[in-house]
Amino acid sequence: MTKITEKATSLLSEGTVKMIIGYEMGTERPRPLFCHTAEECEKLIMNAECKNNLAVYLTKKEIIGEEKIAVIGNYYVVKTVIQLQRENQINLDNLMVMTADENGEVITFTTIDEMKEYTDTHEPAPDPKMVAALEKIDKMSREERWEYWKSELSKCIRCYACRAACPLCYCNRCVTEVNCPQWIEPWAAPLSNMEWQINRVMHMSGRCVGCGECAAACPLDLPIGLLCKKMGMDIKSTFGEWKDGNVLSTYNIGDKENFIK
Amino acid sequence: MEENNNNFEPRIIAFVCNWCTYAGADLTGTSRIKYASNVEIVRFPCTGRIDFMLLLKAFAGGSDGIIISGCHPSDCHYTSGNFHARRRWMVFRDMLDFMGIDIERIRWSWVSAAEGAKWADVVNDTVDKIRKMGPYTEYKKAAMFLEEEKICHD
Amino acid sequence: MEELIIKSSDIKTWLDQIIEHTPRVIAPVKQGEKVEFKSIKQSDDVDYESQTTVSSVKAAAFPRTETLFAYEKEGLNTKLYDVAKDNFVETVIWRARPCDVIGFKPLTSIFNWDYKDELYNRRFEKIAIVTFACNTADKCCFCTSVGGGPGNTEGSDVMLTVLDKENVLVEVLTEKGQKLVDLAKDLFEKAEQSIDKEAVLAKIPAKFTKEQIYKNLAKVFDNPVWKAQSERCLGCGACAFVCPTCACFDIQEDAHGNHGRRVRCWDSCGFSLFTQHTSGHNPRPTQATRWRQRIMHKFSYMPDRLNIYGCTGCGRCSRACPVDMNIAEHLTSIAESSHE
Amino acid sequence: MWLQRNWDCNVILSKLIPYKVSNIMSRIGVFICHCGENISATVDCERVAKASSEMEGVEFATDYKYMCSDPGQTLIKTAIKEHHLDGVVVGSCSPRMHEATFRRACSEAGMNPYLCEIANLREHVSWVHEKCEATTNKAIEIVHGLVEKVKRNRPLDAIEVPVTKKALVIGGGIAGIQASLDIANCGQQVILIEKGPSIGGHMSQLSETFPTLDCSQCILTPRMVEVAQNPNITLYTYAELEKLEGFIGNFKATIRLQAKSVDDSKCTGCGLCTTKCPQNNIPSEFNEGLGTRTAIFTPFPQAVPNKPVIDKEHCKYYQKGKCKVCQKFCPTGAIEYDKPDEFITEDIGAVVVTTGFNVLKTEFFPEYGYGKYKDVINGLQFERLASASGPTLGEIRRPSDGQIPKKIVFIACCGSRDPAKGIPYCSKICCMYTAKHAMLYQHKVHDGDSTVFYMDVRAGGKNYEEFVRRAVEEDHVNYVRGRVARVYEKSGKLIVKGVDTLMGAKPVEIEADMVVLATAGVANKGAEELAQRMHISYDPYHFFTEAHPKLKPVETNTAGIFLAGACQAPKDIPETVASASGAAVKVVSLLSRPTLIREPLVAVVNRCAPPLFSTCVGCFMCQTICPYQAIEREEIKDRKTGKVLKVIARINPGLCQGCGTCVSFCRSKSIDIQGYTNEEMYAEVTALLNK
Repeated sequence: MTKITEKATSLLSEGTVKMIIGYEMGTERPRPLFCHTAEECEKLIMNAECKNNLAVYLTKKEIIGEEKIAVIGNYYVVKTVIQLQRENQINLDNLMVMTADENGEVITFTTIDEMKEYTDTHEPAPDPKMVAALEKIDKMSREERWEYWKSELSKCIRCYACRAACPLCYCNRCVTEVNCPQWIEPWAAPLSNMEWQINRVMHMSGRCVGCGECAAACPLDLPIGLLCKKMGMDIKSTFGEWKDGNVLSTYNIGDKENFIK
Repeated sequence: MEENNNNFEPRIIAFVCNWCTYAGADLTGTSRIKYASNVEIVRFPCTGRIDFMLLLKAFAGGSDGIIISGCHPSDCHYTSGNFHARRRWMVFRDMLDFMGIDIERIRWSWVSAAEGAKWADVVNDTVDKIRKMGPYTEYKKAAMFLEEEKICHD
Repeated sequence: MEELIIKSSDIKTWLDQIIEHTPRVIAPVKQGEKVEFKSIKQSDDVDYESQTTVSSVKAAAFPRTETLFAYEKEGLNTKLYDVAKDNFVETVIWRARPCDVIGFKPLTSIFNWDYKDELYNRRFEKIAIVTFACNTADKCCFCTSVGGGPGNTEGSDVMLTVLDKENVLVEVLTEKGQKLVDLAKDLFEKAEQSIDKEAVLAKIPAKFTKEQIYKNLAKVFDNPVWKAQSERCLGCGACAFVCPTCACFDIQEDAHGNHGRRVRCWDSCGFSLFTQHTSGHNPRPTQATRWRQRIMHKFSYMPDRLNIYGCTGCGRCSRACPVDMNIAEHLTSIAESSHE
Repeated sequence: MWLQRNWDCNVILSKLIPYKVSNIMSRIGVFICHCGENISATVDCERVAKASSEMEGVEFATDYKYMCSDPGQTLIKTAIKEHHLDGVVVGSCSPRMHEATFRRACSEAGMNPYLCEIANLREHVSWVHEKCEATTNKAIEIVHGLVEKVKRNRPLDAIEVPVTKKALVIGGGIAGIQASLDIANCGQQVILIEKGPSIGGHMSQLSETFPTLDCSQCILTPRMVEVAQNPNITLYTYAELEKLEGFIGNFKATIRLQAKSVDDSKCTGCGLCTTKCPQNNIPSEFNEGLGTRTAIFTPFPQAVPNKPVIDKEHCKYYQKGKCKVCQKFCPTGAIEYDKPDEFITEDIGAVVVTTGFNVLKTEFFPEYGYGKYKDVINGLQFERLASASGPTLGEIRRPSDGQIPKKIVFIACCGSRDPAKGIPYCSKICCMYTAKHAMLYQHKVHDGDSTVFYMDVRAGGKNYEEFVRRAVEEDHVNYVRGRVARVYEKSGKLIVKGVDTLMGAKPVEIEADMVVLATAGVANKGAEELAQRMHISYDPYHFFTEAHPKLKPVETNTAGIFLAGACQAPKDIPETVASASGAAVKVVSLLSRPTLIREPLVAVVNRCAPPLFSTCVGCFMCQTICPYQAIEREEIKDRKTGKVLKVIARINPGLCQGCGTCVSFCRSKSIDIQGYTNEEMYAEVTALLNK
């Protein structure tokens, strides 16, 4: 019995929590698992391939119910919980947050500060593929960038998997669903696809935890993760480290304004 | 509809706040300072109210350039609307630039209620610049997608 | 109709001919990691490696976004424009899979059920399909469980089966197919009488039968199985949008001052907004009910109303799902269940 | 044609359908004003009216020479009634000019005033462009944009807010006293709170006042008594504002009543305790450290209320636990040591902030030896020396040895107008009080010799310049234009080294007996925290900022909070009193209304049917964006069980000023702002581009 299973089994059988959200092995790769009984905990795993950001379920009332639950997630789940708590979306009294280290030892967090300390000290290295892709785009001329994004995003079928997989896209009504006025045309078309991504990224600015689930969820493998990544880098270089998670609702009198003439 | 580049007259939408730039543009009028007529002004209560999507809608609708102007820093009628707007534009500009949308076509400015002459300069400058850049067709073209329907997924 | 043999080395020449004589040829094209149907201009663009594309080929007849009509105001009068249906072009779909092609059957049924959808029909009648039988299959494939198979010719105009490194079996199934073959007659020769293509096809054991599912679904409408299965579902539309038989659409207005058009675009029953009423009431309030709708629609309502099943076993939804909602796995559990 | 080419549509279904939308959807009236010739000289107004009449939804369009004239307004009113208009666009001068006029006209014709929009065809078109077709086209496009906007405008009702008829005045200096009396004399209730044990402020410390040289206390103390006796004024001394919540007309103030250790109701103010207190060597704040006081004390004899308090920091009992001498001697048993601070909350309709200023203290001027040499003092200390109630009973004597200084130097602009010291502004009052000090000195020390070092003499004010001239000409004060570089002590004398710039920067050295520094007026300590507590803005020097430096000099950006006196910037007494009366009028006019009527141009969080209730998800990230703290949490509860179903944002319409920053920030577009809604602005922008 792995340590995760052990821990989960005891939590459930002792009645500490009603449900545990973790990972199990799926068809080709790990996928989310919801354990309601101790037996189901047998399937729990945790390894580097466990990518889904399980925090996406924490804002779904119909899934988590009213009672205490636990989540055994990866680094980004912990980081997302911090942000969700800032945004008043979760009740930490009813939520146990856990992760596991490379040896399978379960780490349980009891306070946000502990989570912050963990996320501050365990940040995964940036994906070299992504860095290379960004460098490639940086070298393009503006016209080339436009063509690149237009052709990439033209493929988008607007399935909104990027939105659904993002734990911070928890709005009851997404801006794409507003039709008075129709901010973003709801049909798949080059421009409306681009506008949708611009909106998505603007809404994530300063909040994004960088889990990359938007890109991973995309059935067409569109490079939308680059948009979030680039935005994150820009914000970091302009406003400093990810601290308060609300860059756009605060300001600094000394913000640079060299573009305002 | 085909624009002739030689005598191309850009269309520019100006998004301005009510208290500084709108009043500044009024002053341009009362001072009878002439400026290019290519610009049309939309009045907002504050620069903080200007939704970034409206800019994109202006481009999609056929605007070749955009002016955004409000109160100078610390002069905001609402204390901090322009500070929030400024920060929003910083992120937005970087995003647009990364996606290859031409941010050179967006002119950001602070024009106070006393700067009637500056308003005329801002408009004339922008019109000159956009006139040189030519019509912003690539964005408008992306808004037309029927050609895409003829093929399957590209 | 006729069984022919073509050398694999000649296939390119044939496709070149088809491209030359057809305004639009759609084929799988590799883009990055993924393969998608695209309109091609040269035969080299085709990808022959992949098992399937991410999206089905339904967009050829049912585009993700299409105009229904347009209008323009002149003074106080309004002009209405119809879509130029005569401009729909002859299309060849190249290297479709049997599970793609068979998807047009339920689609056609849906678009001709109570209303004959002219846009779909006019587009579909221009399409000829060259199918490649499957020599391999992946973990998500389950065509055999829903009445299809790796060599199923249903719906195809021509079916190609790679027999060995050199020879490819060509089954000419329709007149449209014959016309395509006629574009390069010299490349084909008559096949011997006894070619057993089954031998080279992928072996996909059936996990259940669609009839079993149909039978069991009648008993499980209020069963907790839906909640259990859908728990990890995120409610995106990926499964529906890549599905060869999903036909739900939304109708939208693209208004621009004095002119505009009405637009039809894909929609998905997985979205919570899909059934949301203006009053705020939603008859399918949870993801469980939406997931149930998806399965019920394909395996219960469609057989009831259209006498056809809404699943071809292509497994695209399972591959596209961000949280690995493997439909075959869920269907198997329904088939095996004895929810009395 | 264009559609055909771009959208691949080629069959015209029906050639032309006569289909006049305006009768079905909207009935907009467009009125184009010629403004005499101001507009019509460059814009073809007739063509604008004609083009407008063809716009979708426009029922009626016309042009007229002067729309704002009586017949012009009648034309609008008649058209509204005759054509049953449900929206009006007036193409005229700037809305800043006549929006109110035209909205009133519409309202008089029975239409909601907020269904009227102004197209600015004068300031933004005719006055800034040449006469040509493009100019008229621009006018048409602007009208079109507003027609599309006005179609989506919703009728709005002015917001009515109840008013609590009570004012809070913070600070009991002359500004607070004046404001309180003015408000109270208009029949409104006032709560006056003062941080110290007595009201009176800096003015009570002053000796004589410029330019009349009348005794400060003589004119002030009757006012102080008036405050104490006015039945409409509740005075709390030793009290501070702890918290201010709410909004105009409806504030809730929490006031901390610091324990005085003396029961006011029992104390008769006999003063016996102050004579018995063994701790009698505490530097007196009232005398700016030049005299002493006891631990139980009244700051000065005419204090209001004239009842002592115990300074706990210096009281032997509080510090060491032994003494209780005052309690022993108190004839009425008024001493109560164990009473804690008390908190009271008051409902308030308006607030006047009159927290005053201070002068820079010692450490700031090492070059002048302030703090090092006892005889280098500041202006306020000189006031105490010159005051009849002061430590020297009005005789000018050196703090060091009590000698009468024969040579005295006044240095103006100590800190003020000195960006290097961080104070670029002019403290305004120093020129006048320095002249007064020199004059007072000359009056009291007839054989004395006084010198004033100055940068400029700023004596703008009624009789001010004459006053300074008198000091120079009649009292022979020696004015030297130049800065002082150093002051140092040498054999019992203070050597003042400066230059006389009017004599070609000639070095000047004076052996003075005493040096008085006119140190800069600065904001009170704690001004910043107080401003934050009240959500009013302040400048880099922590002076509170007015809503408009000229036209709203006593208002703050937070409605219902007003400013008076030197908390805004250094001010002299007449100016302070004027601003206090000004603020009082603002308060009275606010409190005299039964309810407040506000423009309904405020932000609103949407509400919808359950189970959603609102599309707001309650992330509350908008809270930090609101400059007015107008965004509150609202709990939506189950009607039967009271269980909280959802927490959403609510915008307090009393606090919201309508900037709309939250509107464009809200990710789910759950906030909208009335009068500039998303739908309206979107329609206007897209309509400008789509003819």
